[in-house]
Amino acid sequence: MTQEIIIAGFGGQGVLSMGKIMAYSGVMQDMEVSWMPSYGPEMRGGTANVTVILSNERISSPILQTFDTAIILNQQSMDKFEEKIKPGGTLIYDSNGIFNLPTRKDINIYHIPAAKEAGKIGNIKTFNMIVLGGFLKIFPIVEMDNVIKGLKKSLPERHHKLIPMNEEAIKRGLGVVETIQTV
Amino acid sequence: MTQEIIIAGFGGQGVLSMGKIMAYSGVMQDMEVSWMPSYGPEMRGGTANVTVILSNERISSPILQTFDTAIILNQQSMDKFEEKIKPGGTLIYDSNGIFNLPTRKDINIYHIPAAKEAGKIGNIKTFNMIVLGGFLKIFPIVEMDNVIKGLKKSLPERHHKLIPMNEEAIKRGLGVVETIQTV
Amino acid sequence: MGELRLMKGNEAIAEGFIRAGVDAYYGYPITPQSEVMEYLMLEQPEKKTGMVVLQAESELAAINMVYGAACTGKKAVTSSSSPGISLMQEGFSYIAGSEVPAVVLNVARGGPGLGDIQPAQSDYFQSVKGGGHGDYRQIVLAPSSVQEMYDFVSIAFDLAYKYRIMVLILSDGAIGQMMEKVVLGDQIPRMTNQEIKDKYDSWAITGRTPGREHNVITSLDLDQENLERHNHHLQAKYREIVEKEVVFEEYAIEDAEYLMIAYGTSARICHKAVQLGREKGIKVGLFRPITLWPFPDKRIKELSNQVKGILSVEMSAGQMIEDIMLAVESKIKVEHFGRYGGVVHSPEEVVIALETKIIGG
Amino acid sequence: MGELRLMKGNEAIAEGFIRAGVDAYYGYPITPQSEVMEYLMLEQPEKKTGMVVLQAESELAAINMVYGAACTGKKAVTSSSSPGISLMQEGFSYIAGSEVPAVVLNVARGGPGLGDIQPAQSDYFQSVKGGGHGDYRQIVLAPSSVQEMYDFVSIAFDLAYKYRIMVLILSDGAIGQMMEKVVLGDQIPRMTNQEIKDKYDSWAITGRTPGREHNVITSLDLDQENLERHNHHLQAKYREIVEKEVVFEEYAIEDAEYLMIAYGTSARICHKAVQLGREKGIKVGLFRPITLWPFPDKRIKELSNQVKGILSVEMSAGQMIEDIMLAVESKIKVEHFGRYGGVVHSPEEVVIALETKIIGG
Amino acid sequence: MAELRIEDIIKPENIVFKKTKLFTDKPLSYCPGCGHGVVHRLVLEVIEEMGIEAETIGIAPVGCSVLAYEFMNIDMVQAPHGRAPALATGIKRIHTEKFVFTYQGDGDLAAIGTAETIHACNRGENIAIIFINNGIYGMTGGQMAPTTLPGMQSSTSPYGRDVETMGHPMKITELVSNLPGTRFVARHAVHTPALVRKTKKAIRKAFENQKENKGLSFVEVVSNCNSGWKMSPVESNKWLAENMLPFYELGTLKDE
Amino acid sequence: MAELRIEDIIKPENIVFKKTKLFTDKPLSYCPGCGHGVVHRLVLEVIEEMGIEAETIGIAPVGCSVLAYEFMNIDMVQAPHGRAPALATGIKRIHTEKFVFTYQGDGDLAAIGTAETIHACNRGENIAIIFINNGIYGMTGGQMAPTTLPGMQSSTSPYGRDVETMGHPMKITELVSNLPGTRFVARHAVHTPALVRKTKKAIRKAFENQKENKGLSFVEVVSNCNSGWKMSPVESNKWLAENMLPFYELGTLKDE
Amino acid sequence: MAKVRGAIVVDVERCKGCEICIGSCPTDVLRMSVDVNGKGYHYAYMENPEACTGCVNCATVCPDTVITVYRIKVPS
Amino acid sequence: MAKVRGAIVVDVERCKGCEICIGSCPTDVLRMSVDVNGKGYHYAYMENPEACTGCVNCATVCPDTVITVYRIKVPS
Ligand SMILES: Cc1ncc(C[n+]2csc(CCOP(=O)(O)OP(=O)(O)O)c2C)c(N)n1
Ligand SMILES: Cc1ncc(C[n+]2csc(CCOP(=O)(O)OP(=O)(O)O)c2C)c(N)n1
Ligand code: SF4
Ligand code: SF4
Ligand code: SF4
Ligand code: SF4
Ligand code: SF4
Ligand code: SF4
Ligand SMILES: [Mg+2]
Ligand SMILES: [Mg+2]
Repeated sequence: MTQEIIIAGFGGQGVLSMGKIMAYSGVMQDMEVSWMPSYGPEMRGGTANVTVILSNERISSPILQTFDTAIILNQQSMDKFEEKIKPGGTLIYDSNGIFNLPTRKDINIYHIPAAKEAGKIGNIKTFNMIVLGGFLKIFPIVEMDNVIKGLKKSLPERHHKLIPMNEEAIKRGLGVVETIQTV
Repeated sequence: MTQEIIIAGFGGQGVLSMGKIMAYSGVMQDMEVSWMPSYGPEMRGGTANVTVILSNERISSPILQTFDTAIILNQQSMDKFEEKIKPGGTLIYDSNGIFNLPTRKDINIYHIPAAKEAGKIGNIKTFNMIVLGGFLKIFPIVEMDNVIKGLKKSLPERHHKLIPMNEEAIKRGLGVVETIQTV
Repeated sequence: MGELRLMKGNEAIAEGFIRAGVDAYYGYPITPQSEVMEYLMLEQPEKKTGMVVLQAESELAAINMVYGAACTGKKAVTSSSSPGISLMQEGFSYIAGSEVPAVVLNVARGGPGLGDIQPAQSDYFQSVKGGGHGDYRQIVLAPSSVQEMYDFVSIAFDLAYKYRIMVLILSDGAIGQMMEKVVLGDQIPRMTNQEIKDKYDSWAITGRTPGREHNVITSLDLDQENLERHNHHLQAKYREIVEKEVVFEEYAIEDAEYLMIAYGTSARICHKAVQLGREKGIKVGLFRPITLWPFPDKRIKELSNQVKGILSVEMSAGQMIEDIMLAVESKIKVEHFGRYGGVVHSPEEVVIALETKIIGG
Repeated sequence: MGELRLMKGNEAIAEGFIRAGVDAYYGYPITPQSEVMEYLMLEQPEKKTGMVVLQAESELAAINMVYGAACTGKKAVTSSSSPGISLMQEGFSYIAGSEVPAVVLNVARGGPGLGDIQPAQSDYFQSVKGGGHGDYRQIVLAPSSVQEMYDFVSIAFDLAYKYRIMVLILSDGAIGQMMEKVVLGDQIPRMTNQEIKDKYDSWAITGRTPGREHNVITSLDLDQENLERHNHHLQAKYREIVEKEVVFEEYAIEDAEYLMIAYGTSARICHKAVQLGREKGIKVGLFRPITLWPFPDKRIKELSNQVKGILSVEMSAGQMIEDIMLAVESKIKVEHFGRYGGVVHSPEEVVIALETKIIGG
Repeated sequence: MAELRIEDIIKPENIVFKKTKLFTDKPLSYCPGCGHGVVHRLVLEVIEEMGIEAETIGIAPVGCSVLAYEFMNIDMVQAPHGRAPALATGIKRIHTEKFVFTYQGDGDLAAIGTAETIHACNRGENIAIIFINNGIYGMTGGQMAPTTLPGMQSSTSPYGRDVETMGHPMKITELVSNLPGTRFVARHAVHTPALVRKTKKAIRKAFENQKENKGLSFVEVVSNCNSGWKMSPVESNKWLAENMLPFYELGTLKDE
Repeated sequence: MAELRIEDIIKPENIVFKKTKLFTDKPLSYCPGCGHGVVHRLVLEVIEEMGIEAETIGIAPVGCSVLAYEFMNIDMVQAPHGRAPALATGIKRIHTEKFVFTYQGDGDLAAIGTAETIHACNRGENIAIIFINNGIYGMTGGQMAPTTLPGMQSSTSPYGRDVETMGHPMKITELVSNLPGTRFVARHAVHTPALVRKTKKAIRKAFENQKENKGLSFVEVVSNCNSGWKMSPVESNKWLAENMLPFYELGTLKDE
Repeated sequence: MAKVRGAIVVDVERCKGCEICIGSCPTDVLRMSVDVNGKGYHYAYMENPEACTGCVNCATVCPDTVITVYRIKVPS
Repeated sequence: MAKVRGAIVVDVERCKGCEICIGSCPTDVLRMSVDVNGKGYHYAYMENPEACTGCVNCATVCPDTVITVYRIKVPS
C-alpha cells in the first residue's frame, strides 16, 4: 500500500503540521513515510503545501508530480493541484474560501466543512485536525491510536496539554465528511 | 644569435635594473628580449636574480635552467649558478663578497672589480653599470648607442640627469675586465 | 536498534553532529539549511556534551572558525547553501593545503547567483574539481535520505581524521527539508583534550608541552621546490583515497542493459524511474555514487562493458556526466538528462529521457 | 605600428586597460600582480581618460564594485591572484547569473592555501568548470606573452559585451612578472554615458528615463520554473560561444606524430621543447588552447586522428588533461606531465616526459 | 453647515495623499504590517518629489527587501548579501552625477557586510545608505541579527540572546558616525505618522546631500518584523517602541 | 676603583638581558630595523614570564609576520588574510582554558579583515589581538593601507594618499574601543626603550585578562616599515614619531 | 473658521489587514471589516466617516500604501 | 655609592646593521663597524665600552634581539 498525498492551503492553516502528524502516525504504525514541504522565503501570504507519502515499501522519490490524494484548502491550491490528482484518485477540500469547485469527473471528491466546524468549536486552531479527521474517515490507513501517538511525538512536550483538544477535533472531523462523488 | 643570461646578487646591487637596461638595449637594436626576475616577499636581505634573453629569434621559454652567461655578484649566487652555466659558456663575477672562487674548467671566466671601481668613483650606485660595461666588453652584442638609448628608456624622466654618470660608469666597466680563463 | 524519529534532513544531520561528538558548529543562516543551526540552538548541546554552537557573522568567518578549531584537533563543522559555500572556497583551499580534518555541509539550491532556494545539484563541479585555487581535493559524500544525512556525519569525520582532509557532505534542499524516519545511534562522547593530545599531538595545535617541537599549521611555503614536494605528498594522499574510499550503491544492476547514474535526490527519483522503466519492460538499473570524489570510475567502467547506454541524471545542466564519460572512455553512449534551477525531475520524465536519448537515440 | 615598449606583463595589461577605454579598475593588492594597480595609480588614467582606479578593502569588495559598475554598462575590471580569486567566486556566480559583462585577471600562483607566489596553472578547474555555485560558465583566455596580456584586454571586453558574460584572463606569475617587448595600440576612447545608453539601454542600469521600463539586474528568481528557463537561456548562450569563439594556436603541427598541449607559460616552455624534440628527430608539435573555455575540443579530436600520443603539459597536478581526454575520447594515449607548487618545467624535462610517457610508454 | 456626502469629498481635486507613481503595479510581497513597505514608499516619494527618477540607481542586497526591484519603478540592482555598499561604490565612482542608494537590512549591513559598510563610510562615498534595523533576519525565518536585543528570542536564540556567548547588539550607526567619511547619520522609525514624516525628511536629506557632493549619508530606520518576532503587526510596533527604541535611540547623530 | 676588564663583566651571572628561550633558532626574516622583531620578542617574553607556553596558541595571518611561526617557538596557526579573529574565536570557544592571541598587520586587520575584527571584538571573545600598525602593506611591497596617513606615499598612492578619493586613515582601535565586548584597548609604540617597556606591559595585561576571562584585549603597536616607507630604519622611527604619533595617539583607550 | 472634512479610500483587495492604520487615526474613524478580501484579509474601512479630517495619518503609516486620502474645507 | 658598569655582546652574524640601537644608548657607547658580516651588514659594537652602564636600552630596541647585556655593581 502506498498513499501519495498533497496537502495545500494558506501558510497559516496548519498544513505542514497536519502533514507531520499524518507522517508521524504512519511511523507509529511501522510504515515508511516521507514529508516534503514547499518552502520559501518567510514573507507571509503565500500558499504552503506538503507532500506526504505513506507506504509499506521503501519510498523512492519524495517529490511527486501527481498524487493519489489531494487535500485542498484554498482556491490557488485548487487551481494548481486538481489536475494533478491521478485518475481514480481522491480530492478532499473545504469549500470555505474556494469559489470554483472541482470539476473533474474521474476522481473521488469529498468535502469537509472544517472551517465551519472549527468556528463551532470556537477555536480556529483545530481547523487542520478536523481536516485530518475527515481524511482518516475516508482512508483509515492509520489507526486512531497511532494517530494520537503521532500527535504526541510531533508536538513539543510543552504543548501536550493541547492533545485532548486535538483528539476531539480529529474525531469531529470523522463525522462531518460529505461525499460529493465517487468513481 | 641568442644570449641567455642570468644576473644574480643581493637585492640592493641593482641586479634587476641592470637586466632591464640590458633588455632595453636589445630592444633598441631590434632584438627579441625577455626579462624574468626572481620575485619574493618584500622583506629584504635575500638574493635577487634576473634572467635576460637577447635573441634574433622569437623567444620560447623565458624561464631557464641553464645559461650562456652568468653574471654573479655574491657568494650565494656563485654557489647556485656556477653549475648552471652551459659548457663553453661564460661566468662574470666581482670578487668583492665572494670567498669561494669559481672552479669550473669548461667555461670562460672573467672578473670585474666593479665594487672597487665604484668606490673609486665614490658612488656605489654606479656599481651595476660598471658590471654592465664589463659584460659589454666581453659580449659587444649591443652597440653603445643602443645601450644609452636603453638606459634612457628604462629610467623615468626625472632620473635622466643621471645618464651621463651611468654612461661614464659603463665606459669604466669596459676598461677593467680581467680575463681569468677562456676555453 | 536506536531511537526512531521523524526528522527533517537538516535536523537529522544536526542531531548527527551532536551524537558524533562534534566539538563545535559555526554557521551562518541561509535557506534551505537554516534548520541545522536552529535545531542545535534549540537542543543546547553545550549542556549535553559541551559542544559549542555559535552563529558567525558570515560564511567567511564560519569556515575560518572551523579552520581554527580543526587545527587544534577538534571536530568542527559548518553548514551552508550554495552562495555561502562559494564564499568559503578560499577557506577550503587553506584547509586542504594545511591538511586539517573538517566537515562541511552544503544543502545546495538553484543557481547561479542568488538563484532560488529550491533543491539543485549544480554545485557538483565546485565540490569535486575544487572551487578554490590550487591542486586540491576534498572527499564529497552525497546522502540521498534523511537517514544518510545522519549516518554520514560519523563517516565523514572518520575520513576527515584518517586523511586529514575536508569532507563535504553535498546534499540539497529536498533532502534538507524533507522528513523521513531516522534511527539515531548512541551518543559518541567528545574526545577529551588529553585524548586529542595523545592521538594527534604529532600535528595538532594543542599547546607546546615540554619535550615536543612546536606544532605549526600552515599552507605557506615560499620555496617552490618545497611547495611542490608538499603537493606531491597531497597527491599521493589523494591517490590513496581514490584507491580505498570509493563508495557506491547499485539497484537492479544484475541484468541491466541500460544504466542510470544519479546521486542524492536524483538517485531517489531514478530509483522510482527504474521501477517504472522495468514495468515498461526496459532492463534498466541504477548506479548511485555515494562518494562523488573519489568518483567510482572503475566500477562504472566495468558496468560500461555490460550495458548498452548510460543516462546521467542530475539536477544540473550536466556536470557529473564529464566524470562518467572519463570513466566510460566513450565505449558506449552516455547522455545527460537534467532539470535545474531548483526544478526536480519526475521519475516519469526520466524514463522518457532514457527512451529517447539512450534506447531510441 | 604602435608604440614599442619593454614592459612587465602586469604593466602591459594595466596599460591595456587604459587604452581599451576601461571605465574603472577596482582591486586589492596581492603578489604577483600588485603591479597592475601600482602602474595604474602611477599613470593616473583619471587625468587621461577619466578612468577610475580605486583600491578596495578586499577582493570581495573589488569584485562587487566591478559587478556594480558592470551593471551600468561600464567597462569594469579587477585583478588578483589565486587566493583572492577564490574569494570572488560568489561574485563570479552572480555576474554569470545576472548576465553582466566584466573582465577579471588572475595572475595565478602556487597553491593550495597560501601556497607561494611563484607561477602556477593550478586554477584551471576553478576557471573553466566554475569555482562558484550553479551551472555557469565564463570565457577563459590564456595569454602566453606580455604582448598578449595587452592584446587580450580588448578581445576580452569585446566578448564580455557580445555575450554579457564574464571573461577571465588566466595568466600566471611568470607572465605577470616578466618583461618583453610590447607594441601598444591607440587609445580607444571611453564610451560616453549617451553612447552606453544608446547601445545597452535594453539591459543596463542607466537611470529610468521616460518612455522605458525600469531596468533590473538580478540573478534571483524564486520561481524554479522561471529559474530553469533562465538557465536554459544561459546554456544556449554557452553553446553559442562554444560554437563560435574557440581560439587556439598551432606550432609544427603539419607532420607531427606527437602532440604537446599546453597553454600560457607552459606553452612557451613547450615551444622550446618542440624545438628540442625536433632536434632529436621527434616529430612533435604544439597545440596551444587560447580559449580554455570554450575548450578547443573539436580541433583536438581532429588532431587525435593524426598523432600517436598527446602530452598535456601543465603547471598543475593534472587538470586540463581531463578536457583533453574528453575531447580525444580515448582513441590514443594521453598523459599528463606537471610541475607545480610554483615550479616551472624546463623544456628539457618536457622532452624527456614525452619520450618516457608517450613515445616509449 | 451644508449636508456633505462622502462622494463629494472623494474627488480627484481633493486628493491630499495618494500612492507615488514610482511604485510598480505589483502588490508588495511583505508580510502584513511590515515596515519595509513604509520605507519603500518614503524613498520613492523623495525620488519623485526631487524629480530624479531618471538619475537614480537603487541597490538592494539579500533580505526581505531583495525584491525591492519588483516594487520600485526605478533602475535597480540586486546585490550579493552584504555587498551593496561595494556595488554602490563601484557605480557612484563612475556615475558621479547619479543618485545612488542602498537599501539594506541589519543582517546584511551589520553582519556579513560589516567590512563593506565600514569602508564605504570611511571612504565617504557620496551615496545614501538606507538601513532597516528590525533586529532580526526576516527573510531567512527570524534568526538572530547583530542588532537583536539582549534576551530577545529568535530562531537561533530560542532562549533569548545571551550577550555573554552571542555578543552584544551592535550599534553600527554609532560606529559609522565616528568615521570622518560620513556626513549625515540619523536613526528614525516609522511606526507612527509623526515618525514617518521625520524619517522622510532624513531620507530626503540623504538624497540632497548627494547633490551637494557631501559624502555618505546613513539613515537607520528601526522597524518591525512581526513575522520574525512572532507578534501581530500592532503588537510588534508597541514592542518596538517599548524595547527597541530605548536601546536604539532616535535622532540625528551627525550632520555636517 | 679597581681596573675592570670587559671580560670581567661579560659573565653568565651578570646577564641582565638576553634573548627569550621562546625564540626559535631561525634569524628573523624581517628587514633591518623592522618593528615586527621587537613586538615578536615582547609577546614571547610575556608568555615566558607567565610560564604559559604550553597553553598558548598564536595565530598569524598574511602580512610580513605570516612567518611568525618560524620564529615563535609555540604552537601556531597561519590564517588566511584578515581571518585571524575568526580562527581565534573558533579555537578559544572550545579551548576556554588556553591563551589565544592573534598577531595582525593593519592591512589584514583593518581592510580585508574588518568584519572579523569588529565582530570578534563585539562578541567579546576572550582573546588578545596584537595589532601592528605600520601604515602600509609591508609584505606585498608597500601599498596603501587603511591606516596610511593623508598625503603619505605608497606604491598605490604614489602621489600621496588623497583622502578625497582614497578615504581617511582609519582609527580602528578607537572604533573597537566603542564596542562593549572589548575590555582593554591600548595603543603603543616600540621605537624607544621606554615605549617598548610600556608596550610590553600592555601585552602582558592582554594575556592576564584572558586568565581572568575578561573578554577581548586589543593592543595596537604603531610601528615602522622602513622598506615600505623607503627610509632607513633610523629615519623611519623619526618619521613615525613626528607623523604617525600625532595622528595615532598613544595611550590606553579603555581598561575595564 | 473653515472646518475640514476628509475621507479615505482603501484599496480593499490590497489591504493586508495589519490594523496599523486603526490606531493611527486621531479621530477613531477606522475599523476592520468582518468580511475578508480575495486574499483572506479583513480590511480597513471608515466606520465613522464623518469624523475623518483627512489628516493623512492612516495613509502615512499604511505599509502597503493602500489608502488614498481626500480633504476639503467646509465653510462653517 | 656603588657604581654600575655594563657591557654588551652583539651577535655579529645576526646583526642587520639597522643602527637603531645606536641612538638609544644614553651614554653613546655604540658605533657601527666598518667591516661587514657574512650577510654584508655593518654591525654594532661598543666603541666606548667604559661608558656602558648596562641599562639595557639598546637590547630593548634591537629588532633582532642580537644584543645580550651584562651588568655588575662596582664598589666605588
Ligand atoms: C552569502 C549568503 N549568505 C546567506 C544568505 C541568506 N540570507 C538571505 S537574507 C539574510 C538575512 C536577512 O536579514 P536582514 O539583512 O536583516 O534583512 P531582513 O530580511 O530582516 O529585512 C540571509 C542570512 C544569502 N542569501 N547569501
Ligand atoms: C586573500 C588575500 N588577499 C591578498 C593577499 C596579499 N597580501 C598578503 S599580506 C597583505 C597585506 C599585508 O599588510 P599588513 O597586514 O599591514 O601587514 P604588514 O606586512 O604591513 O606587516 C596582502 C594584501 C593575500 N595573501 N590573500
Ligand atoms: S519577515 Fe519580517 S521583515 Fe520580512 S516581510 Fe515579514 S515582517 Fe517584514
Ligand atoms: S617590509 Fe616593512 S613590515 Fe615587512 S619586514 Fe620589511 S620593514 Fe618590516
Ligand atoms: S485621514 Fe486621518 S482622520 Fe481620516 S481616517 Fe485617516 S487618520 Fe483618520
Ligand atoms: S494599514 Fe493599510 S494594509 Fe494595514 S489594515 Fe490599514 S489599510 Fe489595510
Ligand atoms: S646597555 Fe645601555 S649603556 Fe650599554 S650600550 Fe646598551 S644602551 Fe648603551
Ligand atoms: S639594533 Fe640590533 S640589529 Fe640593529 S644595528 Fe643594533 S645590534 Fe644590529
Ligand atoms: Mg533584518
Ligand atoms: Mg602593515
